[in-house]
Amino acid sequence: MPPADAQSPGQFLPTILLLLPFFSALIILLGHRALKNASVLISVGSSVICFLASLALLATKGAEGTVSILPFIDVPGFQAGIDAMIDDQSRGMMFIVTFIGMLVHIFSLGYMKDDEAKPRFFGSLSLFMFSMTGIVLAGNLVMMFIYWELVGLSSYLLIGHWYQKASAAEACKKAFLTNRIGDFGFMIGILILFGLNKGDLNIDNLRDAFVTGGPLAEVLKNNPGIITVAALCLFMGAVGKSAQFPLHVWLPDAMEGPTPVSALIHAATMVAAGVYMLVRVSFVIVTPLAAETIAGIGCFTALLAALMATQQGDIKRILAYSTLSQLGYMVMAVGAVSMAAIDGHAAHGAHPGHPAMFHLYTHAFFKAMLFLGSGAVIYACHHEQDIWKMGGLRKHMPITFWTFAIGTAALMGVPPLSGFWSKEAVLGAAFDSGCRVLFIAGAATAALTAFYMTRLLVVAFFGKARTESAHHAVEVPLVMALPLALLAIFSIFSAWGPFSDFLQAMKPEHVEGHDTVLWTSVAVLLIGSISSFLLYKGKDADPIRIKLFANKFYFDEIYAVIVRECQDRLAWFVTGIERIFVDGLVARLPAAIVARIGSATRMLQGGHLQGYTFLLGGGIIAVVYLVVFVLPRTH
Amino acid sequence: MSVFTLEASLALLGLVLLLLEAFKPEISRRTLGYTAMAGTALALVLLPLCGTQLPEFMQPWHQIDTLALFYKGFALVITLLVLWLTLECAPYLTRFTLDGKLAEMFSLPLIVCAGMMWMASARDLVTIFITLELVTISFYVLVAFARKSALSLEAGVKYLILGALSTGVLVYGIAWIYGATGSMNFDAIGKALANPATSKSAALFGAAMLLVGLGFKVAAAPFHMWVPDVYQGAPTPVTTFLSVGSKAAGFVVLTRALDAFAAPGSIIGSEVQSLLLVGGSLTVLLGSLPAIFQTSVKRLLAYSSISHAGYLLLALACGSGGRFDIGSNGIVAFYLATYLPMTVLGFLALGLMRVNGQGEDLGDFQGLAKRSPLLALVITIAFASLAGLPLTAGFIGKMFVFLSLVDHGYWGALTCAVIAAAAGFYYYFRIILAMYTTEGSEKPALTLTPLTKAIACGLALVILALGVYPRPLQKVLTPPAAAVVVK
Amino acid sequence: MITLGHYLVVSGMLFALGLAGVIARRNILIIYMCLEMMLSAANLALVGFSRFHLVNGLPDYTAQSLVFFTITVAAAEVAVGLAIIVALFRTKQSVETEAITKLQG
Amino acid sequence: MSVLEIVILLPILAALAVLFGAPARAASVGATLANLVIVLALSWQYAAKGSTGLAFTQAREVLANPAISFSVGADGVSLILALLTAIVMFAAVWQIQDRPAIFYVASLLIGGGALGAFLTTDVFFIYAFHELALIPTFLMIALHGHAEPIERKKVAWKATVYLGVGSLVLLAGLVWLVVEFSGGRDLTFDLEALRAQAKLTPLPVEKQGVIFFVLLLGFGTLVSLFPFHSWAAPAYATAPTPVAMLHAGVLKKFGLYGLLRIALPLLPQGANVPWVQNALLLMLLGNILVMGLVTIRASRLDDTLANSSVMHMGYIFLALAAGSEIALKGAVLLMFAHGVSIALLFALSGKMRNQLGTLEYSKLGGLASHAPAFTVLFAFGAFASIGLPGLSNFAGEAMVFAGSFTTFSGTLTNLHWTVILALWGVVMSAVYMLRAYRHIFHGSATTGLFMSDPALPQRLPLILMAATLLLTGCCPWLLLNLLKGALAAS
Amino acid sequence: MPPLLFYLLAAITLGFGLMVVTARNPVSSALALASCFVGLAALFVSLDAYFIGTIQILVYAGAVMVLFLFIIMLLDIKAEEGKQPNLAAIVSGIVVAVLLVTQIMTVVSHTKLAEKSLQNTPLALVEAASKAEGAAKLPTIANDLKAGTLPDAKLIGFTLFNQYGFHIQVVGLLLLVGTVGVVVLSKREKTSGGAA
Repeated sequence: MPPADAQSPGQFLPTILLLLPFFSALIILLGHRALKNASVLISVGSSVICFLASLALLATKGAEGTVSILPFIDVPGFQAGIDAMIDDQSRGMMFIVTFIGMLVHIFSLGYMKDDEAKPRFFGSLSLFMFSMTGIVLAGNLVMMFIYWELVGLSSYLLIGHWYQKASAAEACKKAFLTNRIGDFGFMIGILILFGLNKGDLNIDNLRDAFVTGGPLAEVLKNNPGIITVAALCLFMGAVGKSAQFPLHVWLPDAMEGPTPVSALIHAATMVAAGVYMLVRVSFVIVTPLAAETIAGIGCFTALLAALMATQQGDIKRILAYSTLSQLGYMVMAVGAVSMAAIDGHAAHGAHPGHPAMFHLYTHAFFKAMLFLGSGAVIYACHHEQDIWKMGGLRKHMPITFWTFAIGTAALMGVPPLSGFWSKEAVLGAAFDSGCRVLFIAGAATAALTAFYMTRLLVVAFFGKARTESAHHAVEVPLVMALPLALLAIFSIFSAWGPFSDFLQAMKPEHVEGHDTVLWTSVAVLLIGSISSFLLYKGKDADPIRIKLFANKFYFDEIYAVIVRECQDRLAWFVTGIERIFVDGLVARLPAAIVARIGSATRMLQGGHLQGYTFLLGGGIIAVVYLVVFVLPRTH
Repeated sequence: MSVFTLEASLALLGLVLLLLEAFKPEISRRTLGYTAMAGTALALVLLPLCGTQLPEFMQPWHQIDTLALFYKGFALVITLLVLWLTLECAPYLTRFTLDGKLAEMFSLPLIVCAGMMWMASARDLVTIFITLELVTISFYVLVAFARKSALSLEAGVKYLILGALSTGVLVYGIAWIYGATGSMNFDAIGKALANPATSKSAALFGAAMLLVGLGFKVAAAPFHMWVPDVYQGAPTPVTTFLSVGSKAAGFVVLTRALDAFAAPGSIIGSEVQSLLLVGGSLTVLLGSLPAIFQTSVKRLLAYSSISHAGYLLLALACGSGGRFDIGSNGIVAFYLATYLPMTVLGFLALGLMRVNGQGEDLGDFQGLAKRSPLLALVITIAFASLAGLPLTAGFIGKMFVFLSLVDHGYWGALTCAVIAAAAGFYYYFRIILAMYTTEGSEKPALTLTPLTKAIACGLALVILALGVYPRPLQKVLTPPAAAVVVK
Repeated sequence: MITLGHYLVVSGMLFALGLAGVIARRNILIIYMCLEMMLSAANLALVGFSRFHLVNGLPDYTAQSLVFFTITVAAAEVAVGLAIIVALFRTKQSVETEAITKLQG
Repeated sequence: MSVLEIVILLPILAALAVLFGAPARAASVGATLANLVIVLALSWQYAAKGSTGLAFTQAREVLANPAISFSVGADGVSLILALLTAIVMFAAVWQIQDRPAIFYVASLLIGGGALGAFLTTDVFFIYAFHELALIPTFLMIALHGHAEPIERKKVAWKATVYLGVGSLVLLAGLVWLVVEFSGGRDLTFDLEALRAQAKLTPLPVEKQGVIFFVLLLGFGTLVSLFPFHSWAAPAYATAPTPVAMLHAGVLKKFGLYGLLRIALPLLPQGANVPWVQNALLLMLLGNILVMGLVTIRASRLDDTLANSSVMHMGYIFLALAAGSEIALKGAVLLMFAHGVSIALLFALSGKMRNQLGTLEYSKLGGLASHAPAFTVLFAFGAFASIGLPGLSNFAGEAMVFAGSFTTFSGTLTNLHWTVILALWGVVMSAVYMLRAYRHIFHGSATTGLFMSDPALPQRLPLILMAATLLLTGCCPWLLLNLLKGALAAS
Repeated sequence: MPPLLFYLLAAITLGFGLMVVTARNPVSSALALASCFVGLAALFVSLDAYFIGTIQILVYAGAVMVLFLFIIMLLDIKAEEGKQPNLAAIVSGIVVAVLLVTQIMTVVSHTKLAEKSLQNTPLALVEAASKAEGAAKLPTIANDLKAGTLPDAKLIGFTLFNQYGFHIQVVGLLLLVGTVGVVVLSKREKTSGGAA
């Protein structure tokens, strides 16, 4: 652990950031029926304070170190305290989380105005804020895992906010379970590191153990295979949380939750936590196999999700698949950077900047905004989510339209919006990795992104209203419009020099000679958006129908079969075995034997005197035989 | 006053009671019963005060050591309880006896008691034979005493034939032991058996026959088959007496015989120990397993009695080489002391059921907790103790046995004991369960006199006290250190 | 030459004979007689041993005392036994073992 | 008189008082509340003083050779379990409603037995007190269980025979231990003396393995170690609520406690003998994987809870197999956590059964709308039991897993593979718990079954347990502070 | 004693013994038993146990067997005619007996002691008298011994009353118990009237 010198960031701010939302959540969740609307106030208030605190934290720029806040587990050989690791990475992420969190809180004031269970909603939001803060600040992997699970819980609660709806109830369950599968790997990874590093899971110390010839460097030399396994296991956690293939299925379903939730959790922050974690522990990804796998999975997810997004009709789902695709991008960037580092092309790790983190950062603003914008649309259209039942919203909802358009442009990577810079950084990393496939697939994804986003914009906002509800749509109130506007501003400027410097955005220092990348990205943007615009302009129904894409490559169906055929069949089979054989062999058989012997011995007691005398006589013979003729020989 | 006088007086009191009954038939059975009880109680009080010095002529065949004194006290206690039980059961018993009289049921136990007390002191085979026969013949009479009951009579005949058969075997064994060792006295037998010149096969044959004879008395398998039939058929107080008194007497004799046969250095020691081990293992199993399906509680208690005899045999099989100061003889004594209150309580319940016009089957026990909560509680304690649940007396006894077996590494026997104890859980708990079920609670409530309640509670308390704080009894039974050295 | 062994074998055979009778017969009276035979066989063994276990050149009379007691006890036993058998006969009109099989199981 | 003796005797005396006609509820609640306060105070004192060894000791001789004495004493492990007992017993007694006095008596006896087992330091009494709880458990299941009379009697018999046989095997093992460890001297049952002897002259490793295995079978049966588990699920599903709470929550921990307190210190190498360890690993995988799958199949809440309780024991056995200090401390935490969470869940399912008359998933749904407070409480229990951080179980599970990986140095041994498979069990437990939660609370209440939140006084014990879960979940160091000197590798 | 006599007596004893077991009529059995006891008494006498031999005849052959016969007559028990003999019981009886005899013979053959015969272990009456210990101290017995005769009854009496005085009293008690038992068990009830 670095010495706590004058540069130490102090304990006050992290403590506020962590505990305020925690107590806010606790108070609201336990007492929301007594508190009623006061709970909304508590929650929003705490989010505002947190935002201010994170701003103050940004001001401590340059200070690094881990401060411990509270003990958690402290036994010989295993210390894991509640701590806060403060560096550029966490400060920047902290800002994103609290800023978008605050905006979503404010937006929700409007969006959830009429919901009966508003207090519960805000309580869960606070819980989420707490856990997300925790992930960002966590200085050791145990704590990271703890908050990791807790964001899972808050996501579960928020997706299942309208639990009366069967689809919501199923979706929240699915989200939690899929994440659990990822966490299964995450935990194994942590355990392997725990064992290899003699019980020290502090992230700083782990890095030192790799870099400065600690025990892990030793293992890496002798047994690189296990490091690969560790890296991939940690990655599995990210696969779950960041919804990478093959665990991506939960994220689209998670759109069952209220739209602000989708914006905050399932677009901007929580799903990005996987990437954040990967970058945090990227020093573990030091074997080619691990790096290639990560990059490959990310790339595959990006492409796959983009393909699916092209054929969706639900506005939130399109955005969800887009999020998937962008997350794939980020993951690919992590892998690509590591690949490059292993080959010695580029600087390793998160310092001073990382393309994945940079994309995460920009993406958070515009994707949050897109979701909030879609929320505004849905709100305005009386909870209509099908883009084919909208249309012409441009006129009814100008603010929404413009902000949405800015977001779309940022997402597509229109220069000089923030998305352009970060996407270029990612493609650059892919290019640098030396793997052509990554780069080509990345470019293809970019084209598809442009394609489906244009499609969304064209179908929903242009043309004329296709239904009554779209026709009567009106602009949203100020409390909802304000966050949109703020986010739009960030979507444009956040990648720009001084601004991103202040926000510590992890912007990678540009490597020279990326003309290829630059031109490619502009070219695919044009190809995608123009083809889409031409194709969808003025259409009332989808002109192309690709069932495979529309049905998401049948992943849900395949998984359903797997669950049914494997897990349920296995459970049925095992239960049968357990009932019949285990219980039978251990309990029923001995019982039956004893019972049989019992009734057999009862036959000796037949009540016939002659039988008894015979037994007695036989007994005498037996005893004499035993005592006189057998035992003396044995002794 | 010497202990011997006490015993003689007890027998004399029995005779006096007989005479009273014969010549003063108008005397009520209560008077008779209470007189007998008073006499026994008095003897019990006087026992610790008596001197233990013996005249010289008695010393070859009589001894008064700790064990003897303990068993004398034991005999007095069980006799007292049996006498009281007889009074309790009198209303029911008199329906089956000659002219509704019970006088002999009060006087014979006194004589049996004297016999058992003498037996406890016996140190030669002649004395053992005589006292054993005194007890046995008295029991022939007592078992068949309810002669208007076909079952009692049947039990009497079975006991008679098998008992006489075992007597024959016993005498034959005595003959061979005498032939091999040239003496009837245990000390001399022990000395002769320590001499390698003694004929081993003759000694073994004699010991085998003798042990068969004694095994019959204590209900060791495979000589146990009379027990369920006889216990079931005999009047309940007599069954109690048989189950506790006669068994204890058998074990005293066995203890004394084994002290001679299996003393360290004996040429037949290891064979005898092995026989006990095999017999004990067989006995616990043959006592427990058939009991699983018993629906007659009285018969079940008989099987239980067999099973407990098995544990006692296993304790004896561990011999004198154990690690406990109390010694295997002490363990047997301890076990019997714990066995007394629980068995008596069990039979008391049966007796009370009969007196209140109910049967002895499992079904009759249903709902007892409603009909008589106190009785149900004490019986629960008694059966828990029989099953060997900790914090009851029964557990301490069993633990001693288990400890000895493990100490000697007798794993096979330990396995049998564990299986038997497990089966025991089943059949004792079955009765407990029956008592607390709601079915059958509509039957008339049982009436208990205050004395009955007091004695039942007292016995239950003894069970608990011995289970929680057995140290005093252990102290009593631990032979003085000097005696251990002499061994 | 007649040895102690001869006597012991005779006693053993008589004992076994008695035992066989006890097992094989179902008339309780005869069973009882066989039992007496077994006791007598035991007595024969005792007397035999006592004759050959000389104490100061005389037979060992402690063993013979036991024989005396055995005979006495046997007499008492017979008395009680016969009384029980008579009582049984009175209720069952039979002295066969088949009459007493009610207690079982 | 040691204060621990008061703690042990209080519930037993209260049970007797109720039996002889004292006002049942007042006496029981009073006694258990007093106990809770005392145990809390003792734990506080113990932690505050930073004590490590046994505290509050007192011995009374019961037998001389074998030396047995009624000796009480508590270290961190026993205090944590006593705390668990006190909490669950209080909750169990409090939540009894409109039931005959026998419910109070049984609860007090089971609780008192557990307290006795945890707070005595003589092997004899540790064993004895556990058995004390057997009869009330048996009778309560057989007489007041939630099933047809024939069915519930069957269940009671099965449990009793299993437990009986298990405790006999255990007795044999304990006796063996006592005989082996008394050296050439008088036998003693005093745990401290035995430990001293074990340190002085350890047994040969192979023999340790054999004895450990016998003890494992004995204790294991009491803890429903696979494949000796089939008594547990039906028994818990059938048992009356307070009995299920106390048995699954508290009494079952006795076997683990015994292994922790008796088997491991006396036979430090026992669990490491390869065949013993492999057997244990196989059995505990049976607990986790087989029972996990069986739990997934369950179609009633009580079945789910009962089977899950069997499954969760696997993790604690894992700690025993690992044997490292971290894992063992984690096991203690997990015992506490599981005890509270399963007791809470059984209490809730009992209330549901009372109000709705059924626990079949197919007939339930949407309860969250009618009974929000109830739902929150249930969520506490359910999420605790699937190891969600912030609730009690997580820290324990994490420590168990971590403790099993302290020996990891690059190659995965059987132990490590087992851990990995056990981690999959964590996923499975999420599957069945969320399935249960989904069926009962989510969705819409279209089936016409209606349930309301319990009245506030009735909620009190439930809130107490939920708060305990939260508090110890967020601050596991509260409990770990008690364990400072305990379970260190010898 | 000539071996022939021994064999004759043994044959009488065992032969009548066999008859006891096999006779169908209880009366025959009882009579055979009496005869068997007479043979046995003779064997006793051949072992220098005159007193025992005498009471064997007096008590057993005389009193006990008469009691048996009396009861048989009283109860009017018929022979087991018409009834199928229990074959299994008979076979098992024979098997047990044969095995037991085999065992006893093996044991006897293994016992050194059994090789003693009346010839090689004669009584040493005169020496016993000269040692003048125990019973031989008494003048009457000593005189008999010196005269070369065995004062059998006297010696038994001496042993009994010197050593087993207590036992004799116990046996007396036992006989009393027997008597009481007989009364209790076979007395007719007053209500039903009549004598037994």
